[in-house]
Amino acid sequence: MKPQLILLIAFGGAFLTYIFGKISSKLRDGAAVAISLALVAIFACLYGRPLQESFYWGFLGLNLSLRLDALSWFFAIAIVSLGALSIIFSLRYMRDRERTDFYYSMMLMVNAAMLGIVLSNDLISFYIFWEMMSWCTFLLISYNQHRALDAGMKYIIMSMIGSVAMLAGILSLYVSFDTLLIPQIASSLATASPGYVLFVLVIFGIAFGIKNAIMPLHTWLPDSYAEAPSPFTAVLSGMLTRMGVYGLLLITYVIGGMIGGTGLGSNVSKFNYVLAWLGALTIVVPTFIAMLQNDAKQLLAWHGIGQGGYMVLGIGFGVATANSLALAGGIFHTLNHAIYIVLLFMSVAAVQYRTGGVRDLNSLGGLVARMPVAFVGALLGISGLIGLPLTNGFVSKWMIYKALIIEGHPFLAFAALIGTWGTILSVYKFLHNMYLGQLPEKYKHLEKSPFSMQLPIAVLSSAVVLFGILPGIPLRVINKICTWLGFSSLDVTIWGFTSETGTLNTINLLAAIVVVSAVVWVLFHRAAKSVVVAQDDNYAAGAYVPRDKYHYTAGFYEPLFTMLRPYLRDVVDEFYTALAGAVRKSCGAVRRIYTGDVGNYVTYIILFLASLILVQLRWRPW
Amino acid sequence: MVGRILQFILYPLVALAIGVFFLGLARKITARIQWRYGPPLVQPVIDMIRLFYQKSVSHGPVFAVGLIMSLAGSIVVVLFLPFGSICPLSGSGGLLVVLYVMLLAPMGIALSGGQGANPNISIGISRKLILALGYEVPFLLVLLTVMTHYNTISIVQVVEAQRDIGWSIASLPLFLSGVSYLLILPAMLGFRPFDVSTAPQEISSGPLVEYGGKYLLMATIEHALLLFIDIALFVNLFLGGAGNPIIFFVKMLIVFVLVLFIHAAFPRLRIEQAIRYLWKWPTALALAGLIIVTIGRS
Amino acid sequence: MRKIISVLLLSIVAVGIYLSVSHIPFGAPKTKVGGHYVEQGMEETGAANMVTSVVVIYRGFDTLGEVTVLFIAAVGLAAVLGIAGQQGFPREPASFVLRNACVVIFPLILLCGTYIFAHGHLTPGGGFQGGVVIASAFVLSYLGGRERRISKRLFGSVESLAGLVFVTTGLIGLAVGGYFLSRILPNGRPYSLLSAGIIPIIYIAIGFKVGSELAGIIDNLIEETK
Amino acid sequence: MTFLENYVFYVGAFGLVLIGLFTILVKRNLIKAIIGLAILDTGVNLFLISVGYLARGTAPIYTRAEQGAQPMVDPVPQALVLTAIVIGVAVLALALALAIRLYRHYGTLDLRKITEQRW
Amino acid sequence: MVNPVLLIVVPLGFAFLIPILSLLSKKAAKYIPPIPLCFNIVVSLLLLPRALENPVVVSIGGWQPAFSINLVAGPVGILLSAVVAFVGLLVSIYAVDYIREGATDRYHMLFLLLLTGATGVVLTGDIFNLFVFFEILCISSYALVAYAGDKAGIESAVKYLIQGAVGSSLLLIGIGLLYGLFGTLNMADIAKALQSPSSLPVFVPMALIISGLGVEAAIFPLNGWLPDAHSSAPSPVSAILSGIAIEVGLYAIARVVFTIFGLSIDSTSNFLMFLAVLGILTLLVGEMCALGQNNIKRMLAYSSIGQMGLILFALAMASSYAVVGGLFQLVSHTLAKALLFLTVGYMTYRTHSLDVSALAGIGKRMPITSLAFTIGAFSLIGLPPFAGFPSKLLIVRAALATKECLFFVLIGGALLGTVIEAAYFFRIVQVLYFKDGNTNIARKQVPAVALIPIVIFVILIVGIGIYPKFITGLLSSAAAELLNRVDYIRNVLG
Repeated sequence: MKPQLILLIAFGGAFLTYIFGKISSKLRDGAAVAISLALVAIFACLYGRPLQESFYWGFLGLNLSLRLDALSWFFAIAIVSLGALSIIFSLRYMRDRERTDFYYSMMLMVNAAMLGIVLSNDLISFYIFWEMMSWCTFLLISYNQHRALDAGMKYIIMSMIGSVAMLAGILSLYVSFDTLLIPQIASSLATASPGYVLFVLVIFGIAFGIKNAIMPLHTWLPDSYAEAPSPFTAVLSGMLTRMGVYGLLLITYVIGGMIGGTGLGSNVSKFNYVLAWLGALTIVVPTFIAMLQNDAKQLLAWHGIGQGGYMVLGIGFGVATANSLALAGGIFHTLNHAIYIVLLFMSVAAVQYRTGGVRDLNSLGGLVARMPVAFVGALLGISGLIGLPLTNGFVSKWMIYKALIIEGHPFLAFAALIGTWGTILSVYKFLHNMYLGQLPEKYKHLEKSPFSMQLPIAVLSSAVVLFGILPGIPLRVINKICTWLGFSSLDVTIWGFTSETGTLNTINLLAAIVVVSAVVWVLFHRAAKSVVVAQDDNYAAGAYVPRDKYHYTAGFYEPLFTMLRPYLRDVVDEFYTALAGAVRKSCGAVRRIYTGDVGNYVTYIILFLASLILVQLRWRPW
Repeated sequence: MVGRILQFILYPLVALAIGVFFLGLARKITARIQWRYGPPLVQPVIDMIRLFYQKSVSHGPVFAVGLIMSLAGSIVVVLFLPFGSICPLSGSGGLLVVLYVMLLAPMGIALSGGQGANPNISIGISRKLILALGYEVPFLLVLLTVMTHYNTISIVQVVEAQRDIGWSIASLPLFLSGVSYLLILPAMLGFRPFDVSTAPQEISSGPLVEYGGKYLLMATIEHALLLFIDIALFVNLFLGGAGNPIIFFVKMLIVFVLVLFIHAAFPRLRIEQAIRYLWKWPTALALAGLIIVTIGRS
Repeated sequence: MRKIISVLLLSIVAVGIYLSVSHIPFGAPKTKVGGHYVEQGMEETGAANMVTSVVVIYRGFDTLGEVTVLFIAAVGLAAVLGIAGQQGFPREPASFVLRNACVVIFPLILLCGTYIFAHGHLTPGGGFQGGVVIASAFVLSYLGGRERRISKRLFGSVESLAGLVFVTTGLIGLAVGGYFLSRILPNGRPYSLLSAGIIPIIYIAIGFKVGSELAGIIDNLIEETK
Repeated sequence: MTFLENYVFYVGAFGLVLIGLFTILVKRNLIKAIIGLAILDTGVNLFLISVGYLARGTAPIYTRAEQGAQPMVDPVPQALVLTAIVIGVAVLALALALAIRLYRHYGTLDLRKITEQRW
Repeated sequence: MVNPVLLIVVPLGFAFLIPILSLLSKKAAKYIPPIPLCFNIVVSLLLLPRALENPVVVSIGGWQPAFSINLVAGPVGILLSAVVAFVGLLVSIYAVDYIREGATDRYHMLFLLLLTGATGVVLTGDIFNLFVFFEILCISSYALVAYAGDKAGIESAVKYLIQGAVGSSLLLIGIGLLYGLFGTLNMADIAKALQSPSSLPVFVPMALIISGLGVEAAIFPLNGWLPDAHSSAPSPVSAILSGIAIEVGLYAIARVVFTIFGLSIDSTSNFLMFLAVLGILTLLVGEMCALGQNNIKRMLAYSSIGQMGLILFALAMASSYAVVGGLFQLVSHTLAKALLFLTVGYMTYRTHSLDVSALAGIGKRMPITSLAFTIGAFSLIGLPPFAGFPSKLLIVRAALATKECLFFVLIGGALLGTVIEAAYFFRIVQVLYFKDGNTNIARKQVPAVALIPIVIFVILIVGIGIYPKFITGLLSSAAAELLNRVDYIRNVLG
């Protein structure tokens, strides 16, 4: 299987789907699912088989080449799996919407572009796929119209800023080293001056930081997540945003020579410390802002930013201190985050689908009775998000915390941990307001979510638990990635780690929890029977509770907000908005040059001529 | 092997016994401080047995699952804590795991309560979670101080280290942390002045309002275990743990009585007041400790 | 304000130009190309009027462009003014003397114009000059109160045909001599009317073209301002 | 004074050029601006002719009469000027036609008021 | 016998032929322009192999190079004339249906003459001849801008005309000065005689010529006419003006600067630096004006200013990479901008409004047109896999390769401009597809005749974007020719 063939399937599939869509919608759905599943199968078969190939005969004299190694396989399998699941999820979700052909082909296109990104072996094809991903994403975000348009604009402008920075960085590397093949750059960069290395790091840091929504560059994310069609939000949050992480890992690889060899260049280390601190900032602030949100997708979106912080923290810190545990934690968290955030967005989407697009937390409630599968998905999702033991999020967070503590950076650890508590508060609100509490009258007769939605939710739910119990499965691959990046190998077992300063054993934990739960359950079962009563038949201390609706869920954390609200403004976003306003205003001012009076225009011409002559006459600079 | 299994079975029971004893003790001592006679020490046990056989009302599966999750979580946490020399789950992740497993209890109660669909529960849970956020800030700082100071995440290793160099609380940074821990302990245990989330007169005991029979029983057990956990953690981290369970128990008792004095002496705080308090002095102390430790390390 | 700025800017430009122009000595022989034409032109082209030989032969391509520019102006003017077809329009008749004088003079001017462009290679003058003179005849006739308008069709065709003649002559040159506008006809005897190769042909074509175009332009403007 | 003697043509030519430019810059009436263009053109043409001038030269036309010692002036600028004149005419014709149309649309030829197309 | 002169003469002949033919049939005129343009494409392609080896130099009339006008059909000339013919062909096919009102035969004549002028400019080797062809180009565009006869068109044409006339007078003065100084009009001959461009007597004509040509090439302070003219003209004319006319002006500047005045990056004169700064200034001004513009054609016009700035910047860097990039950008801009104007032509025709907001929802009514617009816009922004990407890539790379701080700053400005450009183009794409708009507009596709050129443009943009090698070979020899002054002189003068 050649890598270019995979890309051909992926991109060709996208086009084909569009064409099929013109013929019949059934055919299109089938094709979309088949192609995405075929990609999953292909990558599953390719496990552990490294590939490398030049696939293009020279793009402006640059050889474009592809490769498949541990890192790219890891990301690729996640991309195709999540892509396939969200396509399956879309089958019902997108039915009866308009422009579905466009939607499906763009979904496949985005997946293909992401595959391209992780498979590319040189920076220029990386950039090409990166840009394709950006504009496809833009189109998909804008799909929902209305408010989505502003979200899309915000996304694309920031994304463009990132990509022009990246373009400058890439070409600067090319000019310096006369190659764009990543391995060759990696070997060349070891000899570069520290200042140049820092420049490269910063410029790529900006590009990937925007994509990964690191704190001062995050403002595009909440609106985009919230406004994009939900199955795409899943892809966007799960993998697309995390292409930033992939990028950071790529930089890590490129500077890997310095890590393994003579020790870290001080600039590299400093940069990564900054990155780690930014990651910590990214964990804390958005998590607290998330508590303020009343829109389910906005809330999750802010968590998307916050969780990105963990990855950046892990990777940045891991590189800064050459600590493979933190690095592996960061990488692992990427995968875990992808799984549970997709799960969460899907459960929101399932609710949206049945309630007709409602995602305002204050108007939902009690849906556990109507949509149990979605509830279980959401429950496991938030467990993963919090990092409750036996879910996947726990393991990766544990790795990062441990590395931070053992390396002696308790403040970073504190930021990460306090982020977790913020997470608990906000995701509980999410779960409670959506699935628990009282079921509003109008939702009394909702149907269960359809099978094509339950299936992805079930798959992802089991993945959350599976990786929580047996973290060794992905960790082996991640360990391979770490060694490929030039880090020392970890002592990974199927159930966790062993180490001097603290071991993790998920099997013990599992055993303990299962046994204990069983005991408790038996105890519970042996006790006197209980009577199931109607939900609203409850004790209100004599107060009158209106039967039809009482949304006591509105303003869930009001006491906290009255304290915190002044501090939880998104200052950065306000700043950017002001900046955009200023740019707009100055553009308007510049336009006034064109006064419409031809006399002025002729004056400009003569002025130009006269100033040319005058300058040459007076200073003779030319 | 048999010993280990015995540990697994007996230790939680012991912990439960201590917890229940503390519950009774709390009511007794509080009453005495307030010039009342108070219920007998075994009153909680009697209540629990009664609850076991009492009929109850359920609001759906999650109502039960949440509680089971909560209780199981608490028991597992107990297994992580060294009790004297007993520590069944010593090598399974250390303090970091404890931190997270401790989350199961409030999460479970919250889940179960959420299913209850009673406004009082919602208000109670909201307060409980906010309060948790309040005390977690100093609590995390304290734990981080300890872990950084001893450069380990294993509680057993912390205890062992103290055996060599003396109690943690004797050294300056950890003294600050210890004091901070003590200051937030009532909040962690849900004792007055931090019992606004379960205020019986105001919101009908908040999350517990819909519980009856076995549900209330489990909530009670969970609370009892919480008493054990939080105090045992303090003893382990700051008072050098103990070589044998008896001494350990004595240490716990002393700490608990200290907490009770605070409990009995202060009126209930509003939630904002509570948070403001928690984020002021305990946090400042814990932060100071952490800074000192970090500086000392580097 | 505007005036002051203009004066300021223009004086800078003036200074600049002065500095450049002062390196171009006035009235001194300096142009190698021009010198070459003056010395060799007679032999090479067979035309007595060097300007003509430069205009038509050496820089014939410019002339083609020039003719095109005029053509564009005529077409563009019509397009801009949006004149669809011709229609007669009543005019106040001129006085008897004026009208009849025009009738008499009109053919004479035409003849003069024809003379000028036909002798372009021998005497001062040429296609453009002759064409303008011809156009002036039409102006005169309009001024003289002529009611009839020129035929747009006819004039348009003349324009086109004349242009085509120029192009075709050049292309024949290309086919025969290998160069566009190469001398396909012999130079002939100097100073005679039928000499100087293709110059007379082209100049006649230009004469017709310029005459008809300018007449057309004037006609259009008259119609527009009526 | 020698400059003026030597360069009087240039001075005149560029004088016209500058006057033309000044007119375009300053005058607000479209017709005046077009007049400015015409003056500008004239100036440029005059300059081109002056470039080709040869002291005491004659027209570059051979005649059957014997050529004296008089040199001929450069024929090239004359050819250029011929072209330039025609181009100038074309531009002027078009400009006037446009002015007519513009007046119909706006009812004015004041360039300050004809600023609908701007920004 | 394939001769470059045919490229100019044949379209001219056909233009002259149109009045006669339209006597026979009123409809004949609109089918005429494609014929000579097809012919031109064929001739260009036939000339290409020879031109790649050595520029084809032919003289008019068969005289020595310096003594007559000669055409130099080097790779640049052939490339540009092919582009002119090709784009002209597609636009003329488009115009068959689009131009319905008024005296259509005049439109087609003027159109053909405009292209002739453009071809002449790129092929000629004589500076006065360049002026003449420039005038052909300009005067026919004045007339074409005013063709529709509406208020906006006439007003713009008047302004365009006045500025253009001033510009060409300046150009003519410059040419006169050069003739006075060097006694010749042949570019190679002047170049041979010219030593240093920075001495004032030579600098002044250069300033004059650059100012004069700059008006046509829309360099920043000289481009007051452009937004008006390009937005008011009929759409096919806008396409040609934006896609060809200003590019040709820029080519002329490059030719003058590189060949005649011999500026190069290593010469003592750093006038090129100034041009580079000017380019970026043009770019930023153009893009900034386009942002927040509500008239879509005006927005496209401002975007053309921006793109011209980028090309000027690239050319002014004068390294071979940079010039390749500049020429590439020129080609891709031509394709994309022509495409955009063509698509916008029918969109605005259907909506009866030039307002961006009026285009809302047109993606549903005219799907193919909207898709084509989107692709054109993406190409202009420089997104892969469209033609604008490799060109932008080359330019950025060339700028970074200079290793000069000034160019780093400038390319930063250029990239900033790209972001602004992205902002407004993406906004339009959103309006097209994702805004609910007027449902009264008929769901009617563009007529097939007009769709053909649109589709061909799209195919080319994507094709070149994916396989830039298609033209890079030609571009690099074109760049070499443009930069190598000595070879040029030798080739022309023998």
